[in-house]
Amino acid sequence: MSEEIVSELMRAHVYRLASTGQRLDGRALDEPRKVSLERAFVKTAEGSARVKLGNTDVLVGIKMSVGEPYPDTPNTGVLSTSVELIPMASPTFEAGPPRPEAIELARVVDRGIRESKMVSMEKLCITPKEKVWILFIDIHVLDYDGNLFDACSYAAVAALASTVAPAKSLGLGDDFPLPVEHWPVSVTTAKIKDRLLVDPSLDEERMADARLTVTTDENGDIRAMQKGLSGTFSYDEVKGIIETAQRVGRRIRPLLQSS
Amino acid sequence: MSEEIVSELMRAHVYRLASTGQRLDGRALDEPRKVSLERAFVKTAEGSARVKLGNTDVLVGIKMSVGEPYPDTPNTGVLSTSVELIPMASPTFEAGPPRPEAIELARVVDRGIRESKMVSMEKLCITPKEKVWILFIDIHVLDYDGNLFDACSYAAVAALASTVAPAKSLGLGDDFPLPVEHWPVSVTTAKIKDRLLVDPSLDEERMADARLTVTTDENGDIRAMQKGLSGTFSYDEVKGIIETAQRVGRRIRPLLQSS
Amino acid sequence: MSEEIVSELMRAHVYRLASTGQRLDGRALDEPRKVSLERAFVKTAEGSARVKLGNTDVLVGIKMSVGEPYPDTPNTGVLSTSVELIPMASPTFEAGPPRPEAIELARVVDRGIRESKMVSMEKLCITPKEKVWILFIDIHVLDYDGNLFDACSYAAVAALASTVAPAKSLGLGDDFPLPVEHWPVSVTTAKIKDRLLVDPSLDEERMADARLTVTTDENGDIRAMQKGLSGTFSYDEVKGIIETAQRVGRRIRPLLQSS
Amino acid sequence: MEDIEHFAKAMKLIDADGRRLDGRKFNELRPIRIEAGVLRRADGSAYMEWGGNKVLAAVYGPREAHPRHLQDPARALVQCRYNMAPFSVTDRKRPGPDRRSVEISKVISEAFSSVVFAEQFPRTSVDIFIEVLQADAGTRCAGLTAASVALADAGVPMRDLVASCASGKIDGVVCLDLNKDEDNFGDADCPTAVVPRTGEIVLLQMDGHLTSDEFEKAMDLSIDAARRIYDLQRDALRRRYSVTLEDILKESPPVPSPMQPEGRLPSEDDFGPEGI
Amino acid sequence: MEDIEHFAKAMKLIDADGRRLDGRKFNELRPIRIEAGVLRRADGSAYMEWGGNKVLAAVYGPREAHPRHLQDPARALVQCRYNMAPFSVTDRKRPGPDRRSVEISKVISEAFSSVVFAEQFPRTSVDIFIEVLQADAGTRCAGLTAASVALADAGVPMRDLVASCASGKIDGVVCLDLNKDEDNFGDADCPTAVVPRTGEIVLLQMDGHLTSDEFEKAMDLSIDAARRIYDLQRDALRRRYSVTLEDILKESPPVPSPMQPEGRLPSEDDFGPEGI
Amino acid sequence: MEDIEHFAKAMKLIDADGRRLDGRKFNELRPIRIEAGVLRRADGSAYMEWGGNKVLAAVYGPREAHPRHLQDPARALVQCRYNMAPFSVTDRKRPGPDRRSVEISKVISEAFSSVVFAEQFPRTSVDIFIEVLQADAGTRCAGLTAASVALADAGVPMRDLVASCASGKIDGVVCLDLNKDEDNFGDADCPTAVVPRTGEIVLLQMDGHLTSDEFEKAMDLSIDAARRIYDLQRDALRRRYSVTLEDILKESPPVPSPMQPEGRLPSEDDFGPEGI
Repeated sequence: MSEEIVSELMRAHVYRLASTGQRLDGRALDEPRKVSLERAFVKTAEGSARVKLGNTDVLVGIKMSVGEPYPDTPNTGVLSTSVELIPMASPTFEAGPPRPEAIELARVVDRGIRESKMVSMEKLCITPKEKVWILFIDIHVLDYDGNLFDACSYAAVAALASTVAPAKSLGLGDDFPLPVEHWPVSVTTAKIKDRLLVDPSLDEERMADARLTVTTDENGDIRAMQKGLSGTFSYDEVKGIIETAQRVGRRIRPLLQSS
Repeated sequence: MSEEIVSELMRAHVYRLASTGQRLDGRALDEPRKVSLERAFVKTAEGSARVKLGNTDVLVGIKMSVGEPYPDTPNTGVLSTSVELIPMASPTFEAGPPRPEAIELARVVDRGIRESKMVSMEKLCITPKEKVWILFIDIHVLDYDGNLFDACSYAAVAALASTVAPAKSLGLGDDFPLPVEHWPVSVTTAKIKDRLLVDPSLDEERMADARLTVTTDENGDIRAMQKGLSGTFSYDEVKGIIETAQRVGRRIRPLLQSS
Repeated sequence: MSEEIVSELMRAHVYRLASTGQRLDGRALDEPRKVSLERAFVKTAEGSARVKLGNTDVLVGIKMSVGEPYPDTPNTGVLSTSVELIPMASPTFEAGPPRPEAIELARVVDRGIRESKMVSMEKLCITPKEKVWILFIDIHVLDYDGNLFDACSYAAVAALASTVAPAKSLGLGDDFPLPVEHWPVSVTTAKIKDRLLVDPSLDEERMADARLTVTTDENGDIRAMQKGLSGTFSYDEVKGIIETAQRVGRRIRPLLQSS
Repeated sequence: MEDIEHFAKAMKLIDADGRRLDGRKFNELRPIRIEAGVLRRADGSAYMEWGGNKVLAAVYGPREAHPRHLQDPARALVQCRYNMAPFSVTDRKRPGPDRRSVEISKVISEAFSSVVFAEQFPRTSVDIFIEVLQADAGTRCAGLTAASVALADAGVPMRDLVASCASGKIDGVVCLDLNKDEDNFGDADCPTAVVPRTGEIVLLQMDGHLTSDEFEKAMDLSIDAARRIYDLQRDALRRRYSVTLEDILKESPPVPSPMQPEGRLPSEDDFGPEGI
Repeated sequence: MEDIEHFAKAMKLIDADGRRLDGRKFNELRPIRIEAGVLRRADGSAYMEWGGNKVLAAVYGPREAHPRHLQDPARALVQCRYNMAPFSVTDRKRPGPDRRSVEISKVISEAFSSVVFAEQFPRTSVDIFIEVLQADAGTRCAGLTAASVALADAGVPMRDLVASCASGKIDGVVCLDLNKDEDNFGDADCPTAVVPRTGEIVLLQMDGHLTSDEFEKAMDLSIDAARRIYDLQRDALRRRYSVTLEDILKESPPVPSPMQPEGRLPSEDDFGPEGI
Repeated sequence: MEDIEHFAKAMKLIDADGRRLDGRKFNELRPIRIEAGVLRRADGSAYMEWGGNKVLAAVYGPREAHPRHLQDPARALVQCRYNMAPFSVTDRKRPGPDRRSVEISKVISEAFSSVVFAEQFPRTSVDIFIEVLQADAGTRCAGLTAASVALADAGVPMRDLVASCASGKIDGVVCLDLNKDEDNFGDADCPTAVVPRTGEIVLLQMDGHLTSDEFEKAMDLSIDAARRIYDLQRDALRRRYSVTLEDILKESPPVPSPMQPEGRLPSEDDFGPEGI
């Protein structure tokens, strides 16, 4: 995504603003953009959610099917997360197999959900070693205005929370909602020179030196982290970012939980 | 296939000719090129036919195997049609995975056969939900001189009509010829400005504005249609093209039926 | 591998040397480079060997699993040989799917082992038609200084000879060493103008006109041959190369057999 | 209909009163809603709901065509990519193009090539992206119709909008705009796209079984429907730009012209009474 | 023979009289028919039947090499693509190159690189396409032999034609030109291609089990056969151009020289008594 | 830990004395051995054994970046390709990149981008290749650590070496440098890479479950370990160049400067007492 050159002047401007606690769109440095959420957007999916984080627009659909478990986890369902950065969403996205950016994004979203044990995958075992539920989280980015990590994570969490397993049509008893046990919230902070900005917009993201995504659960515990970009963080910066992620996460979690 | 530029002069010449009912190779506007047909060309295939439509040269081989039906059609055999536009056939064809031209061609030929119910796929069910015959129609274009839609369709129809299912070697009873019930014939018309030419040669195809392929059965009923290229047709033109396709189809059908 | 241009001067120099029986690195024309061999380099593999042939450095790992036999060989195990020419090993190697050079290399190494019946594949049948051992020979080229054919073959043979089938962990009885019955040795000769050089170094390989790889067994019988490059051989040259391959093979075989 | 055989012909698709399963008459369209200008990054966009279909279309360009060797020195390339989201169908579709979507992308590209003034923009490409978010038969017609609005929203010079609708045959009756069950268990389907003002046919496909008479009935239905859809397309564009005007009057600092008004998440309430 | 193990060694491939399953003697070729100039679009072409093999070869070039970064400023690239039609073998082969065909393409490309005067055509490529339509062992030899005729038909300057034939060992006897059963159940196979006039070996592969003496017997058989095949190649070219001459005399308006005579569908009757 | 669920939580990873399965204390590293300059063709290289991990790293460049359109006119591209050999894991891994290795390649590329003086070499690429030959958890840390030595061996100008180590939590205890069983059955893993002299964090990932306090304990362990590993890296480079010096004194004809000293096959005996 480095194909667009951002002028140094713009970068200096954003940095000067940030040095006085301000941002281009008027937000505070630790203030995420407005999250709007529409559940059950797609009737053909077992669960779905469309999330707008500012102007970033993401649609997640959950499909479920029945298949074999992995040999080393015979008693647990299977979770598979994919991202398509379709060229509709940005002039910098290209059709074709997923590029490293999309793969990293899918894996970071997946880790937040998997490691927080949001969905009890053990309860998605039908017959040990033979039949388990397979959960496909398909992330479709529709409009890209920065910080896909958080937007995709929110949409995935909300979609999973609205998912009903189609057991009846498969002769597996009554339909049931996914067994949701934890509520991971991803919060991404960008660093421009020595300033830290939560939920970077596209303009901010383009000029960022480093990025840190922290996923915390309802206890404030850390479930996943991912640093990105070529800049560095000090240990103190990381500690501060984690605190911010816990604080912001607490504010966003109820939005995802409401149904 | 637009990589070869055809001069506007040539286009004007062909158009002037067509305006007086003439064509470069002396045919009438609604006259297809000579069809020659050689059945059972390939002994390793369950059925095969080599068709020359003018200088366009196409070889189709039919292979049969046994496999599972699709879940939503548990009582019917499976039909799979592929086209390889091998670089032998034209300087404009390249090796590699099928490009949109080849995919469209395969799908249009497939639709003509599938929708006309030429082969009774229900009779190719061995055990419902478990075992059915799988029919592979592999289209190999050897020499490309225009109008692959019709040439490939004729070769596929003739090859299917000559196919004998290898039941005995698979322990499934006696070998039997495919249950052929209908005889689709594809007729393609090209439009140059306001003139319509049946079975365009390569030279005509290169300068055509629009293309319409109409597949009719032995009753003259329409079984498949496909418009191509960036030009347009009027409704009246479409009606006329269908009538021509029915008339030309009646002349070509006996050629494909003879064995 | 022709992307590096070798000056004609260098070629003339090597040819003049060869005309007096000499080589750049002081070897005789029919003298291979020093072979050093380290077995069981990789503990995660069922067998492995790292071979240095001069500065060419190759690591082969053998993995075994259980699967279905091919339908036409229901009583024999399956052998699968792959080469990765990883970009670590040479500035001329690129990441991506195997290119023709890597495919030829894998197939020639495979043929030497397969056709010599080094490993009795019949003894790797567990249940006819159902379960057989599958042997994966994975060749990892670490440092490329010429003559991969022989280096890879030596490493593959040594790795197979050190392989122990993990039968116990799969509930298939006691672990056992692979049933090794023959000892193929590959010897490659390069031709520069009218001179023949055994085991060409990279510098020699780059300027060679033709190449002939001959794999012989412990009786001196020929098990596989492969000519390469665009030059030609006379019949007498081929006979001479075979004799050399038998002689050199006899000297190298004990190295591969020692454990 | 391709790839699916009719295994349940017993299913009755039209009742004694000539009503279809969803209560429509033979010549009735499913409810249609179109909204223009719904995405921020794209140069133009449109969202469409058509029966159970939910489709987004976006347009970028004219922009420099990549890779360069594809550039046409005489005209713009008009390139469509039709794509189905994995969750848009009952059985999850693997991401990426399959043969069906490659064909549909091709015929839609060709359909727009005849209406875009491509000669005005040599060496460029006009890239049309259609995403099917929820599918219920007729997605190519919905995608094409939405893409036409997106092209207009992007300001791409065109002779006219293109409007598209399929007709088909179910239980032996020629009907307009088949839904998914009708398509799966029906006898024929014939997607058509026209330039409504001139009647030019820019897309035409058909599979199934139609006599010449039935084909003409189907075409008559489709062409008539296209005219109604054309009105909905123009309404959507009119609404889009009037809303923008109101916004400009409401907000004090005028939005600079090259900037897009903010995209909005379409919700049920956004759609006016133009749905049929 | 690769990928196939000998599971039915009991099968007897040579009878008491030294006759093979198809009645041939150890040094006998299968029937061979070659026809030059069978395709219209290609610059040169040839069709070959060799026992149960049916093979087409076509040549394009010398033409500008694509992509450009592959161009060699000093010489033409000689590039062969060997391909098997999906229906050319008993079990359908998936379309596209597999590892075997990639290797064969490589060794055939190298074989022709030594005979084409590549230095005369820098930055170009000579593209050779071999399509196996029906396979019965020995397809690479048949393809190479046909491609050699196609190169001559295309007018590509060469030192000489290349002729190719395999020998092998069945039931312990060295034999010429194995057919499919002999290849599957035999002990060795050794495909060879030579420049018949100079005896230069341009392709040599071998798998199986041969003593040095057996190898020399096999090579002697192959080299001798290559000379006979060379005659058939030249016959085909002679026939091709004499037929053209007759055609010119028959037709009144002379065919302009750069134009290809019309390709014909080879039929059984087209092949003269040169079949062995 | 991803892709693997904890199906055997009963497994006890730390005994009553606070010893781990392999006898280590919570803050103890596995044995580490590093050797610089082990490959001949690469511009720089290093071999590393770290517990049961065996990793090779090689560096080429700065060299012209290919393909050209990827060149950055302002700086060198720093590109890492992390790859696991098929036999490096218990269940054979299919050759070629999978999603995990693509992600690891990306984060390692980014980690080195901050320390290489990329501005000095516009339009070039510095290509880092990491091959995991035998895997035992922590391969990305081992690969990164080895690659850092390989970069120095290649003479690529850098601000400093990068050192890397993971910490995690097993049986509720924060521990340094998890091995494979600990990673599979543990509660969290947190790979970290730092510039030891400045404490800058260049790579940071985490999965599992850590409170803020536990995270800080883990980071403290990792940062402390990175300093020890940094010493081993410098030892390896010192040894590499002193060995070269001795070699030069031993051999009479001086080795010309652009030539690499001969790479050696690392054997157990090559590694000195610097292993921990």
